[in-house]
Amino acid sequence: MYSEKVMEHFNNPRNVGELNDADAIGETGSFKCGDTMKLYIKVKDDRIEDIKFQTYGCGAAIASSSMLTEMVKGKTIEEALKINNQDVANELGGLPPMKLHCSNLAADALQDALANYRLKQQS
Amino acid sequence: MYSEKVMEHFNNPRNVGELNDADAIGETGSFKCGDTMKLYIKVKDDRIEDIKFQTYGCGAAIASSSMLTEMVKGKTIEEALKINNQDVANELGGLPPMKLHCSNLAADALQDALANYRLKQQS
Amino acid sequence: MQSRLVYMDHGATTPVRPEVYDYMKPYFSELYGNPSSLHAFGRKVRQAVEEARKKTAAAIGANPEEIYFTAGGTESNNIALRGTARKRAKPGHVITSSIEHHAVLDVCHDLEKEGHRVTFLPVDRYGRIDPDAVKKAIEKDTFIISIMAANNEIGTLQPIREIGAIAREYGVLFHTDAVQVVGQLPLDVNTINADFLSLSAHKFNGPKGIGALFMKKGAKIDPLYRGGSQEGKIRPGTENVPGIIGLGKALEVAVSEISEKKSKIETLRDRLIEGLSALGDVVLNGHPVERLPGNVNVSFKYIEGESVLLSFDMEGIFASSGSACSSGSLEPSHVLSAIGLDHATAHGSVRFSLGFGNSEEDVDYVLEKAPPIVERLRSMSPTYHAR
Amino acid sequence: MQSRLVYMDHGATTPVRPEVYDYMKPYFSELYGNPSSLHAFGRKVRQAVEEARKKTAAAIGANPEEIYFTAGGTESNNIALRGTARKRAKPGHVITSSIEHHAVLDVCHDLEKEGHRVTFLPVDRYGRIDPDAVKKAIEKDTFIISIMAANNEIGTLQPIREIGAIAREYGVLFHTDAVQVVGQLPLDVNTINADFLSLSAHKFNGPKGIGALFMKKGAKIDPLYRGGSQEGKIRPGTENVPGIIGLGKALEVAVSEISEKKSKIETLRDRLIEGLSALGDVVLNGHPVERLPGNVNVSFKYIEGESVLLSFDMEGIFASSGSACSSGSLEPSHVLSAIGLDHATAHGSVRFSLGFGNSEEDVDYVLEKAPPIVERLRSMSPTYHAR
Ligand SMILES: Cc1ncc(COP(=O)(O)O)c(C=O)c1O
Ligand SMILES: Cc1ncc(COP(=O)(O)O)c(C=O)c1O
Repeated sequence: MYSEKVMEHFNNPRNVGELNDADAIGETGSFKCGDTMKLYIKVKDDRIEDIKFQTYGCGAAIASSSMLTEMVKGKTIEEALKINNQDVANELGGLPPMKLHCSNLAADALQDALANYRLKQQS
Repeated sequence: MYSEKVMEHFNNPRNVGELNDADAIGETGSFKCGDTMKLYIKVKDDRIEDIKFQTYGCGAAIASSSMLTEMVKGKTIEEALKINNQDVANELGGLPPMKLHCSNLAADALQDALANYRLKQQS
Repeated sequence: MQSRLVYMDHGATTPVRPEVYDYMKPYFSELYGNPSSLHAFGRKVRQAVEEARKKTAAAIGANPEEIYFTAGGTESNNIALRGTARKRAKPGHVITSSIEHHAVLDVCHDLEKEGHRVTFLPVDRYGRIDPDAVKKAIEKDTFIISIMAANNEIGTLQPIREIGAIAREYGVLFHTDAVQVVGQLPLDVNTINADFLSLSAHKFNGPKGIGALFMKKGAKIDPLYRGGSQEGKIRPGTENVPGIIGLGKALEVAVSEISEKKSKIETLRDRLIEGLSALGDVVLNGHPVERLPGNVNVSFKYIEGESVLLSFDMEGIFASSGSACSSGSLEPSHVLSAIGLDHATAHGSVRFSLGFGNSEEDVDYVLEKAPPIVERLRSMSPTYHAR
Repeated sequence: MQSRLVYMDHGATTPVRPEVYDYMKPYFSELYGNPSSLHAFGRKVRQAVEEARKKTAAAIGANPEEIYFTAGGTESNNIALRGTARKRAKPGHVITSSIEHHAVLDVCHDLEKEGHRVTFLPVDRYGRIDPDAVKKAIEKDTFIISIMAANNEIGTLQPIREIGAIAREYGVLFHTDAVQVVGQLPLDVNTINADFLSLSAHKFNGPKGIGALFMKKGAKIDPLYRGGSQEGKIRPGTENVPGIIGLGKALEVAVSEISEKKSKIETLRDRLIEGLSALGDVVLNGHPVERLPGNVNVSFKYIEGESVLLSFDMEGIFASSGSACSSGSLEPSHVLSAIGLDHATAHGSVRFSLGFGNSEEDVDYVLEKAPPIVERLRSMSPTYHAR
């Protein structure tokens, strides 16, 4: 069902955990399947220096979360803003059609974190 | 499907053929299954001295015909009149329900032959 | 007592071929997972099921997504016909023939009870349907034409290519009950323009209790059964995995040998027809040329089919009288009536259906045993003497 | 990598037992005759089929004439419900529960569309139906009550004896989907006063794709499929002979060992429940006592079922999340919702279903692998940290 890459990320997820000194936190939940995700980012010089996640969800949700953190780490905010769920799914070598929405979770949490970061900067 | 006795009579039918000097002939046909039977009897001193049959029909029809001739041979007319299809089926060790009507054929032909014999006597 | 056992009832059912059986075997007690299960064990079985679907599709020129596994030819026919009827907002018109298998005919009778109108087209004395008659029968609300690819009793092949073309021209769905043809003759759903096609594994040396319905992409039905989401909800219920695997393999094997087998079986068939005809007062039922490779249906005049069968049976020769399904009935078969046989001739009909495993020796054995059998029964028959 | 393979998904399907398989084997390629055929070869197969029918009947206290072979539990349920509905002159009322298998539930939804009214009875937090509620739900035109003998997801046994008595008292037909119970627990159609009972071979170590419907003498339905006269026309089509033979044998074997197996499996079940509960924040779903011998359904709080399954899968442990049939769905199962579980708890549910072949070592292996799996997933979970 899942690609090897999905299973690899599910088994050895990168960047799991919390960042106590996060610059912003993103949160999102899928009402449909109950999955929820929390994303912590640390930004330095407009670059995402560190990133961590916590996810409650299925294999696809956990793997997408892990994949996203890998994709985002070291990117500028501008670059990160361009990442969408399709990119995450593609990086994972595809997801089963009915699991595609699980990769939304990760992309949405990122956008939420970035929005929160901006708000904080502006205030 | 058929009892051993039915198969035995089907394979080695008794009294097959015609009687050139028959005292009466009985004929019957089932409209339903197309079976037809012709029964020849030779009567002496009110007793059925000889009997022969010809049958077009299924295994049950042929076996019933054969069985009937065996049952009837040597009987008085009065005794023969009492033989019905259930007796024939019983003697054969039973017939499959949907084949029961095939034993009618033999009993009916007998009744027809006996009736014809009487008519001939009266005329 | 019997010097030989000769099975000539392949139209009723066939043995599972050894290589097919070996292929199915692991799916009973080793690879027994449920293909709907998420775990690795279930996923492995799912893969095998999809592999079988591909094989089945390839054999008839379809896409794998167009194949739905069912429990047999009867179920496939029922789903195609009733499923399209149920999909309609109001009753409509169906065209079929008077010599279809009961699994089409009786569904049509049932549809009539539910308010649909059905035209049962007649056939000529060889059992052929006239494509022009199909065209003429089409009405405004005709929603499906169901014509079998070949008749199971008399073996007559139908002009399904022409009928499929007419169906397309008029925008009517076309279903063909190809149970007797799949695996025996080349068949492509595109060539015949089928929207639905029924097949059954046990007729081509696969297992009993498994079949398939081809349903063209875009075709829509309202399924009869409800339950799990297996087979696209067209046919819910835990998949008959070994059956599916067996069907796929059997069809692959059958199709790979089709031309070789066809000519071998046709040769045997013609030899048998010739030999039986030589007995005198034996008529061939069905079309002399447009017939299934393995089908020999003859009427022995003046004697009755069951007696003939029983007599052959005693010699170890297994044939059938009409279709196995209707053996419970006393009436002569609807097919033999439809081709205009009189009662007596119809009652004297016997079907020898040849298949994989039959040899020249088998045919010779039948031809050796036939004359005394026929002679003996005729000698007992009042109609023979009165002829 | 995996030190062991542990199959704990017997609720989804089971392996065919070796002795059952051996018993079926000759019917593929040797005794392959069509049981409807007149010849000796077909008659021999007919005999075997009737033998299997007797075995099946004996196992549930029925008469052989009351057993109709089908393609599985789904078909049996569909025939019983739709068949009785079709028999009626006008729409009526049906009583069922909200936790039935989809093969009952979805038929009922379909019947609603056709004008029938259906009461879906609620269940308590253990998944039990209240017999009094059944009684109260009966209306003048209630024609059938369909309540499952045990639920496939949470294993809760239903008071079908009481419900059967109520059905009889009010002169309403009673159907029970006993797919999860037949072969696992003693069951007699007379004791429970069933008019219809569904069973499926692959749930009791028989083959997939074969089941049976018990239909009490005198009960009448209008069959869904039309075709040949097999199975009293209730279920036409060439019989799945090896399947039927396998079903009969599997049921005979299962019933002969029922008490022995029951206590063995219950012991394993309770050991597993206890061990998993000890992990903390693990809740047992379903009834603590009135449950299937092999069913363990637990919710691991703060983590999601599929992740748990995948993790067990990697250790060679095969379990399921909800029913295999609904694995395609994202919604938590209708059963878990019906017993009142909140979304998150429902999503964390995993079913381990034990069966023939599971050992104490298997349970110990699961209990050894469970703690690190649960711990790892919880460590990733935001809801666990926020608790
Ligand atoms: C032409 C035709 N259609 C349908 C069927 C029914 O197939 P099954 O018995 O596999 O349901 C048969 C065989 O019995 C057949 O010959
Ligand atoms: C309670 C219940 N009813 C019906 C079914 C359907 O049985 P089958 O998959 O054999 O059609 C199942 C199993 O899937 C079940 O557990």
